[in-house]
Amino acid sequence: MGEFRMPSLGADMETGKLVEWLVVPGQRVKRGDIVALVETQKGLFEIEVFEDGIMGEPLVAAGQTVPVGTLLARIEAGTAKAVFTEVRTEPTVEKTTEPSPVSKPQETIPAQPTISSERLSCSPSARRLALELGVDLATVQGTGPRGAIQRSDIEAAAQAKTITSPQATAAPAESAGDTPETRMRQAIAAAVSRSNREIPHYYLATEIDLSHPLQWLEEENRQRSMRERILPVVLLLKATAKALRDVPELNGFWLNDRLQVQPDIHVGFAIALRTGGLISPAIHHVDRLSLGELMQAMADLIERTRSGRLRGSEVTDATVSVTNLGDRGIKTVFGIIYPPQVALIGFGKISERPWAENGMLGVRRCVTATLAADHRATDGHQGALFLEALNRHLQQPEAL
Amino acid sequence: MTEQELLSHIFAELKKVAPECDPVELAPDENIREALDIDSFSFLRVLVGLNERTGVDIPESDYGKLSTLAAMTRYLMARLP
Amino acid sequence: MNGLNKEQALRHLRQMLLIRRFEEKSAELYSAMKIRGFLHLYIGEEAVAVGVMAALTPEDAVVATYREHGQALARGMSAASIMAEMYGKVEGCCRGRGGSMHLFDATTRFYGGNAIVGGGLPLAVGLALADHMQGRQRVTSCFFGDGAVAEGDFHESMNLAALWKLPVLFICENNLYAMGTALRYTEANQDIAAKAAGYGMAAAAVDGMDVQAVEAAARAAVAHIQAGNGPYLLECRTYRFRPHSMFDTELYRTKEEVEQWKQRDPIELLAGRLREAGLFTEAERVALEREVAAEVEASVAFAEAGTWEAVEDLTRFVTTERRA
Amino acid sequence: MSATQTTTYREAVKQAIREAMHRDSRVFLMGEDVGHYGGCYAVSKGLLAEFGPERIRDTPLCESGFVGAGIGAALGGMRPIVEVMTVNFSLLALDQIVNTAASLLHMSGGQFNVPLVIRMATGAGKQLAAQHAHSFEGWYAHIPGLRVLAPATLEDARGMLWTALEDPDPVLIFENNTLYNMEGMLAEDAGPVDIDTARVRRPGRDLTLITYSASLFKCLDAAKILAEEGIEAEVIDLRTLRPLDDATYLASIARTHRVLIVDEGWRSGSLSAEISARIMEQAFYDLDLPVERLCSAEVPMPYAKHMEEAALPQVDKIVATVRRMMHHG
Repeated sequence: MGEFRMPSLGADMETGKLVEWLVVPGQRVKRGDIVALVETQKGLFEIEVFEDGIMGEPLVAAGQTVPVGTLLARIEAGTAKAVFTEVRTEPTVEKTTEPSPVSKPQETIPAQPTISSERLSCSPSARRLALELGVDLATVQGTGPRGAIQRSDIEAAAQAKTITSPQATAAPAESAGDTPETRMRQAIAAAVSRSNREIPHYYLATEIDLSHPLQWLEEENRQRSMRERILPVVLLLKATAKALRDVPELNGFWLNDRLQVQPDIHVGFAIALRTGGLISPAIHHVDRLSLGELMQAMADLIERTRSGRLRGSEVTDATVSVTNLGDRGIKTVFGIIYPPQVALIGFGKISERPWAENGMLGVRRCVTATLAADHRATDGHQGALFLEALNRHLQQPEAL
Repeated sequence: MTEQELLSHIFAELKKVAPECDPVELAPDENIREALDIDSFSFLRVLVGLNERTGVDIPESDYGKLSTLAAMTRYLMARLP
Repeated sequence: MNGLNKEQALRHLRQMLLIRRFEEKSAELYSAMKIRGFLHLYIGEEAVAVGVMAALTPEDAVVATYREHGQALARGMSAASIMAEMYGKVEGCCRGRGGSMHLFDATTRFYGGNAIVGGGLPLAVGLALADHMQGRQRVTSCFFGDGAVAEGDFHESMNLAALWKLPVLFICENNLYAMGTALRYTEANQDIAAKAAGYGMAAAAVDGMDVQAVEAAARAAVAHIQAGNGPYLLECRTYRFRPHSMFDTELYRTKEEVEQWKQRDPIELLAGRLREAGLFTEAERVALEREVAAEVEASVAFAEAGTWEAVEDLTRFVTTERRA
Repeated sequence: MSATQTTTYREAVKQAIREAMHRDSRVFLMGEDVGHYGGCYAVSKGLLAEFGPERIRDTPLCESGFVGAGIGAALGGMRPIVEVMTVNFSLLALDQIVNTAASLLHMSGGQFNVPLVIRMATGAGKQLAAQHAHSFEGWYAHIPGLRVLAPATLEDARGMLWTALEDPDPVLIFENNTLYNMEGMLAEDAGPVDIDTARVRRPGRDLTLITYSASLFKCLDAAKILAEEGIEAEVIDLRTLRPLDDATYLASIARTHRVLIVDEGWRSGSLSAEISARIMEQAFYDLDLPVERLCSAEVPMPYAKHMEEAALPQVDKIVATVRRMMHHG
């Protein structure tokens, strides 16, 4: 067993602040890997390990300043299984974390979901639910405290399974060797196939002049600190929610051969995962959030989605979906509705375009908004009313 | 703060939003967002993180001036408190 | 003592003898492990319970201590139900839930069997308060030892009863020892009857070995109470011939002292008095002993034949069953 | 719907006493300063004039004596309401409550039940420090033979007393002293309520808050704040601390899968510990998170206001704990 200690990087270095852990307990490391960032009076250093093994639990939390030579973590020579028991114990260092003047206190890195064939960390309720829904726990990634599998994880896994099941005979059986990415791809494939097969889509598109709202936003952002600034997509999302209030038929589910309009507006926002695939977690009650709150909610959601810490309600609650591909330079989105929802709103890139108005030609910043809607639930007329309302709300950004 | 120190701050922030990438391999004039596939939310997070690490306030209208490593370093070095 | 009523005196003698023989048998059964828990014997103090009970009517109430076999028998509870209780049998007066220290009987208004020293006194005050508020002419008698006099409950209860002029007859059985500590080591003022004055309460001290004296004093006290004068403290100076409980080596008193008190055995005192008056023959004594022995043996047979309560009933009698 | 009127918790308790005194001549109120003084918390103010000194009975300062007398009076056929000024003082009567009132029925083999009601003020929040402000109701809830009630609402303050008086066994009613001034609407014909069941005071799907007495209102306030963040907390008012109505909170946990117990008592060996254990025993497979508890800090109650506030469960602590649980950060 090796020991990873606060290194002495110079004769005059007495202490170092552990700014950030770059590895998680249970992770395999090899000689020369960078495992932590340490700040000294000379600046920030990347710290490497000098042996191969498996990272033990952190004995010093990010944010703590400790003397040179302090044991920061053990490096186990054994198998991951042996370490797993150890990382399951609660780190006791959290309480002593002191705020750093340079960087905000880092969260103690939670042990990432570690899957062990010996003992899964799984809540009792999730364990029972998995049994009821026929979900194999070994295939589920936990998002709970210390990587524990929770009900939401089982629900998400079961949903993917349900979507797959109608074509279970045709689809290749899930093999144990599949990566989570493969399984997600399979789930997405099943969902969109079903959507395309069952939902008679109709599409409407419109160009919206964003000059005024963006001007207003720039003015607004000037008064906000960097952390509080709002991105244009937040305006689009809030306006969408308000327009859905005007045309509620697009906010609902097609179930049992009828439209069930939902009273609350929970917008599923498509988030691409860096490892591939996407998740559309719900932002709850978008119509009731202020722009600032919505910005915070989205930032929080994106971060948690990418770190795999979504809540169950967020995975299952969306009543309508929004896809924004503007970041990638796309002009127009033609979306696939996520069943049982009945509409998907797409936004492309915001760009300067020639714009004719009152017989004059000018250059305006525009976005193409599209609506993909389920023809069983609504007709083009309602869809058109929705896009009109969307434009109207965007032109009154101060009221958003 | 030396340029090297600033760079390590930038790398740390980029690694937070793109953990699977190695920002050290970025060319100085490569478009960061395109090279690392960073969306507007994540990019804003990088800028906020750099603001907190360096104390440099970056107005929204300047966001476009930080699109490459070289531009970013230049912009921040010039404004370090 | 003049005016000796033979019938009444023989009844006292029989009761005292029953208590004596019953408890002797209990000690034997305790050693044979038929009876367990704590067993506190009353032997030597029989005249107190018998004398006081003679002054009470069936409507009156009795509150006693953990040394209460004497009061229970004198009050008229059956020896069989008490023995069965000490055996832990369901036929016992409390279904085997109480044991030696907790004898209760609703039909004779016998309210325990209270094994917290002093704990029975407030209870007696409350029983008397209920009578007072409901306009009933009843007396609540409350037995306690000299040890209880040091407890706060003694003073609180004396004060409450006197303050509200409640019909309580407080009977202190002063046997000179609070368990194993002599009164002179526990009380600043060892004249217990005198303590009543502090509460403006009437009191008397009486020879607790003389059943006739106790009865006379108790009758006077009850008359005082029934006349609406409020409570009364009767100190009965007595002595326990046996150890405090079965597991007591009696380091705190001398054999000589015990022998001295045994010279004044309440049973022999009354029997001798009857013999001297020509009212009691040796043949009668033998007959009486035989009768009492038969009753004790019957109680043992009853207890032996008794049944154990079903364990399924364990949690009964924690709350009243007629609710819900 | 019947007509309602504005009233206070204090007035609701008083009206409950009045009604009981009128309905049953065996009922009387006894305790320190209940008569001429009008009650330490003014609950019995005016009752002496209405019912006289026999039935509104001032006692000397002798908790063991008058609680024991209450037991005796109950045995003697009365229906006493004994008021103990605060729960801390009830410790002077602990012997009578535990060794006699709670035990008599059992040790007499079912012969002598004790139909006694003991009311007492409990809880902190008025800077009454370490000998007047503790929450010992959880202790009493440990004792077989007692029924322990904690009315939080006006309906319960008004309605629990009569039902308690009809109970053949001893009932302890704990009135949190911070509630006496609480004002609200109460039906004019409000009457007896059950003393067996817990109530869902606010429905919610995400998490169950189990609480009682004054902490109920802190939980309801917290739930309101959490709702604005999209977290719907279900709030359970235990009402009866012994015997516990397990079914109500277990049903809630079966829906929410998460639970936080808020208890003004100390944590170690507490009522909250008992409830947590019961959840483990009976609802383990419903849980999606470990059961959490928010209790008073383990110090005798300090006098200084900021310290007292820090010692008690508060709305912000409840909100923060729930947030942490929901976001498992």
